[in-house]
Amino acid sequence: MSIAARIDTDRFAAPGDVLPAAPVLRAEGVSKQYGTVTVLSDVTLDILPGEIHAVIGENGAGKSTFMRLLSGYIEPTQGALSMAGQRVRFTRPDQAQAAGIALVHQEILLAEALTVTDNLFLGRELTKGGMVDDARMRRLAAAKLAELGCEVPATALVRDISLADRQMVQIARALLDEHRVVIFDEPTAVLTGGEVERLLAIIFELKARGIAVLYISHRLDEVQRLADKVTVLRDGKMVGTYPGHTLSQIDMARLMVGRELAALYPQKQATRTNQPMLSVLNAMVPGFVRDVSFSAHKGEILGFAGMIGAGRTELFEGILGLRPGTATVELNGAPIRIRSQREALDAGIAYLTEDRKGKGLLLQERLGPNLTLSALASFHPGLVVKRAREAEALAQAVSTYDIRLKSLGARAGQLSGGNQQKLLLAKVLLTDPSVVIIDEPTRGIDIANKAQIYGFIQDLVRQGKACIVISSEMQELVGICDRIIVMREGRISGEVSGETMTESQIALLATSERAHVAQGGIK
Amino acid sequence: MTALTQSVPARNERRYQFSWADAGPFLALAALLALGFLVNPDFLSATNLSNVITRSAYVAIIAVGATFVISSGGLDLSVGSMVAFIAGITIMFMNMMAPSLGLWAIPAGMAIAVVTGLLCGLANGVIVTVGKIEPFIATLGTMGIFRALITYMTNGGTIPIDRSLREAYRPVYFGTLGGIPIPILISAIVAVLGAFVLYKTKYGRKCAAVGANEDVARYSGISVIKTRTVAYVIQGVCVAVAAICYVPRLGAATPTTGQLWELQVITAVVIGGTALRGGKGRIWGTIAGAVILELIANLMVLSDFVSEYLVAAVQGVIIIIAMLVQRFSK
Amino acid sequence: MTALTQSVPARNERRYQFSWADAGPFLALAALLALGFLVNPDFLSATNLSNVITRSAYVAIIAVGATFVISSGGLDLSVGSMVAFIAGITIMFMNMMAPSLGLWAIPAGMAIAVVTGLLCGLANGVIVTVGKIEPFIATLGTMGIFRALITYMTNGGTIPIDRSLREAYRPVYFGTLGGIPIPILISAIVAVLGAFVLYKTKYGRKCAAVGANEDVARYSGISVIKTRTVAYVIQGVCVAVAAICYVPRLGAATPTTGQLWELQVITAVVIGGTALRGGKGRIWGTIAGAVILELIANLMVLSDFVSEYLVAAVQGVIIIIAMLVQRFSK
Amino acid sequence: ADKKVVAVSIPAADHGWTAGVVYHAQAAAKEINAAFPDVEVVVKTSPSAADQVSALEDLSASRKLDALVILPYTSEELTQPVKAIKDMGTFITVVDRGLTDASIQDLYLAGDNIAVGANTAKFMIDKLGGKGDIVVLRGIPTIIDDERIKGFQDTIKGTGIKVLDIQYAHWNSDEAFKLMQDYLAKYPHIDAVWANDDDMLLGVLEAVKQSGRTDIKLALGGNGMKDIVKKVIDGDSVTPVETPYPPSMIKTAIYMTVANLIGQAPVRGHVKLDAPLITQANAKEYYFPDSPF
Ligand SMILES: Nc1ncnc2c1ncn2[C@@H]1O[C@H](COP(=O)(O)OP(=O)(O)OP(=O)(O)O)[C@@H](O)[C@H]1O
Ligand SMILES: Nc1ncnc2c1ncn2[C@@H]1O[C@H](COP(=O)(O)OP(=O)(O)OP(=O)(O)O)[C@@H](O)[C@H]1O
Ligand SMILES: [Mg+2]
Ligand SMILES: [Mg+2]
Repeated sequence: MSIAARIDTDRFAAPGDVLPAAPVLRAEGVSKQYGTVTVLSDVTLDILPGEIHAVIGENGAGKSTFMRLLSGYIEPTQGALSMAGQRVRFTRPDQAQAAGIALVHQEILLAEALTVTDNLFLGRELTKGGMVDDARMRRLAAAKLAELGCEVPATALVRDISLADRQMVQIARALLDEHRVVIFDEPTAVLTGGEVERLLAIIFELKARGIAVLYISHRLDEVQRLADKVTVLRDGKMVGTYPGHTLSQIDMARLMVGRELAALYPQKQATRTNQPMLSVLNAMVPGFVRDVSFSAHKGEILGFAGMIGAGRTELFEGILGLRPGTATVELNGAPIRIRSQREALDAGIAYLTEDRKGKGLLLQERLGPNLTLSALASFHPGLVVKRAREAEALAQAVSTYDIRLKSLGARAGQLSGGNQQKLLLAKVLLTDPSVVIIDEPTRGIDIANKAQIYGFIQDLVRQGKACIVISSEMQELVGICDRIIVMREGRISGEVSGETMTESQIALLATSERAHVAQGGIK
Repeated sequence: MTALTQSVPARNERRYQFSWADAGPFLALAALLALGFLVNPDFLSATNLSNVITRSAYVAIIAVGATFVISSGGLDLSVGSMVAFIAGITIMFMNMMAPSLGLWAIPAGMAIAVVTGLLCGLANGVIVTVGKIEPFIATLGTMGIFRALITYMTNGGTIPIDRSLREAYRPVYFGTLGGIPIPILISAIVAVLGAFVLYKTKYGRKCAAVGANEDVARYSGISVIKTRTVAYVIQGVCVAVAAICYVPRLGAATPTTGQLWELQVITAVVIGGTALRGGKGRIWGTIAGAVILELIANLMVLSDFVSEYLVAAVQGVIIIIAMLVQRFSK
Repeated sequence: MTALTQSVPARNERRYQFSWADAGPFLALAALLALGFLVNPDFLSATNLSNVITRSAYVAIIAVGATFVISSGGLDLSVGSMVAFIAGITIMFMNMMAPSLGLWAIPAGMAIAVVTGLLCGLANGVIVTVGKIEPFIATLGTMGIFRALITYMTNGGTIPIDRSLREAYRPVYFGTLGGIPIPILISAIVAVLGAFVLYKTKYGRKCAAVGANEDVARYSGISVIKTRTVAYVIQGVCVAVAAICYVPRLGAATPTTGQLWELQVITAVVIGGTALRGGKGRIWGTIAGAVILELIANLMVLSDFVSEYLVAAVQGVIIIIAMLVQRFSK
Repeated sequence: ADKKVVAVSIPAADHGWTAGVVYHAQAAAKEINAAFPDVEVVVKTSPSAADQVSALEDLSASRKLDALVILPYTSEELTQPVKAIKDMGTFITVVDRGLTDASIQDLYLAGDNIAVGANTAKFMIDKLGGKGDIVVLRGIPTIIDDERIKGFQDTIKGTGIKVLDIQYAHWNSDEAFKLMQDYLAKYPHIDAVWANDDDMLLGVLEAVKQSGRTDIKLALGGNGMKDIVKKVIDGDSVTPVETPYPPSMIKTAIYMTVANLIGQAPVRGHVKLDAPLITQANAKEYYFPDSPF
């Protein structure tokens, strides 16, 4: 690809053109440095009441850093914030909250050992006569969650609920109080259809009430639907602020990346064979999955679709020995027993988790050890860890997967979300598996990198591997898969391929009982 | 963006209602009582049970405080020495005041005990939170300090309570109210108060939050330093209350008073179902844990199976089995 | 892709080189040596230093094992009693074999010590990992068990080593090789091996991963159970090595042998910069920590300022100060 | 010239009796340092056998010792280290527990733990008329405890005295209190109790008092704690006698050593302190109200 500087910014209004008088929040020339590394430099932004302001940029562009600056989690090294013309300085997030700024984090920040209600009201419990009023808090929590369409019980422990539900709890937490500015940092990355729609509706409602909304997303269609203004960041610097509705998705992508983009989905390749590679019979995962059988073929990209809670993650965790479950598994026709992830990896089946922070990477550890953790046995034959080889592999992975980082000595937790995902992909592929199962491959990944990842997946099947993709983005599945299995309430409700592989057909299978019956004809 | 407009029904409601983890310690307690009865029917006699529960009162009272410290993500190894130190200070003060105040020296001494406990707890809390020292090490340090201070105060011997106060003070351990031994009443009051604070007040929530995830707590505007320090102060006050009940029992403080109680206290808390890594504390489980420990020791004496040399081994085995039962009853 | 070529200069390599956190324990050590010299110039005499470092060898050797256990996210309170138990078994075995094997009873006993240590460690490991019991409680239980077993074996008294073996075995503690006392050599070898395993081998990686985040380890195909159990086994073997050096020093095992060493060991590990919550171990810091503890005790004996009763208090204060210095030197 | 250095190595004050030892050792050091300008007495306490060995190394590494007075934790463990000091030409005084190699000690001054047990047993046999059910509380598993129990058990062998139960209470009054409560719950009839140390006896007496039981005719201890000696003086019927094991023996030993050192009198050999019964008649001799013990 060429580095093209051909972005016709002149089509758009110059930044700062359309400013009415009273921004509710203003950042002026803010920068953030970590040691010698500059993550954000000289960003100036006005946020008006009743305005939805989207901030977009590639992975690692500095969006989350900027949002954390605005809401008091970190302090700028230069520049200043003001609210309604008054200089403000936040040294702690609760000060920003008191001033009316709430942030929904990109990563989940909840206390897992506590209940949903406890988390919602943490630090601002309601009391009655000196006692915490649990009943009332539970009621309010349940009401707020219902409003967001989240059906998780208010008394559940956060540790027991799914990632998506946790995200909804975070959103509910931010919306519980009346705020003047609400910042959403990739709120929809772990959500699917229903929740996304409801969230967008709620954002419009906030706007109608005169609340300012800052919105970050890699899903440019959402940005397009929502944003009054779009600010683009690239490499920590402002590219500009543009009126939202005039930008097409392609324009946004170009501004973010700074060059022309190829098509999002690659041309489908005819690598699929009829030779089953991984066959699973009668998979059972107590409480989640009943009686699921399927097989993935050599050279095939097999999709797994379904709504949140359909049990896709649990299915594969059960098959791979990561949670209790039973299944008869055959690899290349030979029966194998998998009781742990180790045995799965040794057999050549790799699983890439959807929860990269909790289960994927050691956030406090450097990149090299993270990269080789799954592949210790094959990567370091013998007893000793070979650091030189590891460094080499890291350099290789950084260039192959285009992992953006400021230093090779960084810790995994310092990478931006998207780059963590790429590191995780590199880590799993280092084991050289023949079957690759990727759970939510592009969660939180920017549009350019998505295309890259689709490319990587295609490379895998071209090498004769089988690839299973679990995704909550139906578009993505339709875009890259040869065949898609749809799950609903722990069972397979149907399968689509070729002609029938449309989003509406998948949606039908994923939601409706009748579709299950009707789908016999499709097969 | 594709829209799926329907969300899955919440089918997991029932999971959150009855928890074996909560019931675990009480089941273990019941099992132990049954076992005890089989071994020696006297075990369930009113006198024996009342003795044992009264004895467990100290550890129970201290363990209520420890439940706060542990659920806030801390640990306190100094409680045993702190009992001795506070008992020493209290007795010295009472003895000093007895000539002028007469029996009023007793309540005055109790007040001094509470103040001392509060200050000791504060010291622990500040070293751990402001000094940012691993609680294990910080309180190991203060454990040595308190122990040395009581040794110094007693010249290595005993500080007995003044004879003039002894009889008046005795009922605090040996007395009963409505047939119930006073230490049991006091520990019940401490437990109810503890449960109230931990479960019903804002502070209790903060405590659990700080223990569950410091970052989340900080981001929620909770002062980790303040919350955890207060937990240590509560611990200190509980230790003081235990010391107040303790003094009349033998009427003296010695350098061996309270030795190794810290281990018993922590064991009681953990047997009670509170996780050592912090998060949520279980006051009632803690109380059950304290009684369980004392019952095991009692059972060792009442049964004739075990060589005197092996008592500690059997106790160790029973504790491990109790924990296993609790784990696998889930 | 755009940013790639310019964004990855390997310019941060130097970060690996110096870290205040790593240097902390060594700075504390240096400060203590200077302080000691001021208090009593004899402190830095070759004999004194060699004595002190030799003495710190046991705790250092055990603490190397503890560094594995702690960095894998565990804890072992049983090491002190385990020393006594292993020393007891070893002496009994040597005494039994002495008539038939002569001096060969000594190496045979050493082999038995190592096997016993391995099994004790395995027991701890299995209870903690397979039994899923909080390490604090599990090893508190086995601590009682080992202590009771040695009491039983000695009938509450002492097991002295056979006179015929005594002189031949003595050099293992009192001998020197090239001027360096043998225990120092042994602990150096243990430390080098430990550092090699923890920093350079795959197992070391796994250990750190399991301690840092169990889930990530599990999802990366690492067996949490196996890794943590092996850490306890390493701990057991280290305890055995320490027991082997210990026996010739005092020539006997008693029920009080090794009492409270567990606390010293954990303190050494933590002073050395290893976090108790697991993730990363620092072997060399641990060694420095063990020496620091022994130096503090030595300083107490050499200085005449402190009342006998207050020695423990001053030690506690110095440990807390050492931790503070380490914290705030960052 | 140089001061003569006398090092005193004793256990740390971890219960009543050792506290008494520390008290008397310090008193002796203070008196001697004041009285003899050319003698320096240095007292060091150690909390365990291993620490005591360390302390010996430290004391001898930093200066030349003219004499060492030591109350060893255990015989076996301290024999070699004391020998090493002897080999440097130091005068060795051993108190209480002899070393396994008797040739090391120049002066040996000891109480008699076997006699403590035996004398108590004799009194009990007499008083109970040769038969009865008793319970025993023992201390921390060490030599001292072992010897006392052995002396006791050997003496009652063949009589009608039956030991119902024997358990450790770690020379700790709290543990003794609990253990006695449990004994009382377990045995409906107990004629006598023996706690082999007075700290424990205090706990025993409280438990008996609380139970209100009258079957316990005797509750005896040992060591000569002032509170118990006071009871004997006052003619207590349950505790009419006491067995001394005076911690002041350390003071005697220090004085004898210093006397030897400054040439007043050459003192060598063995001095064995007896463990006579303290009765109301002679109790005043054993009563030191100012001692911590
Ligand atoms: N504590 C830190 N120390 C050093 N560098 C950091 C730190 N935190 C973040 N960075 C770096 O700052 C850059 C911007 O990160 P940020 O999380 O703001 O990106 P982002 O735009 O939100 O990306 P994504 O879309 O992937 O979430 C990244 O290169 C990241 O590695
Ligand atoms: N530990 C748990 N205890 C109780 N319920 C749980 C637990 N983990 C998950 N659940 C519930 O199980 C259901 C299935 O989980 P999950 O959302 O991971 O399925 P999925 O099909 O993989 O969906 P997705 O991958 O889109 O998130 C959800 O309703 C979730 O709330
Ligand atoms: Mg981000
Ligand atoms: Mg999932």
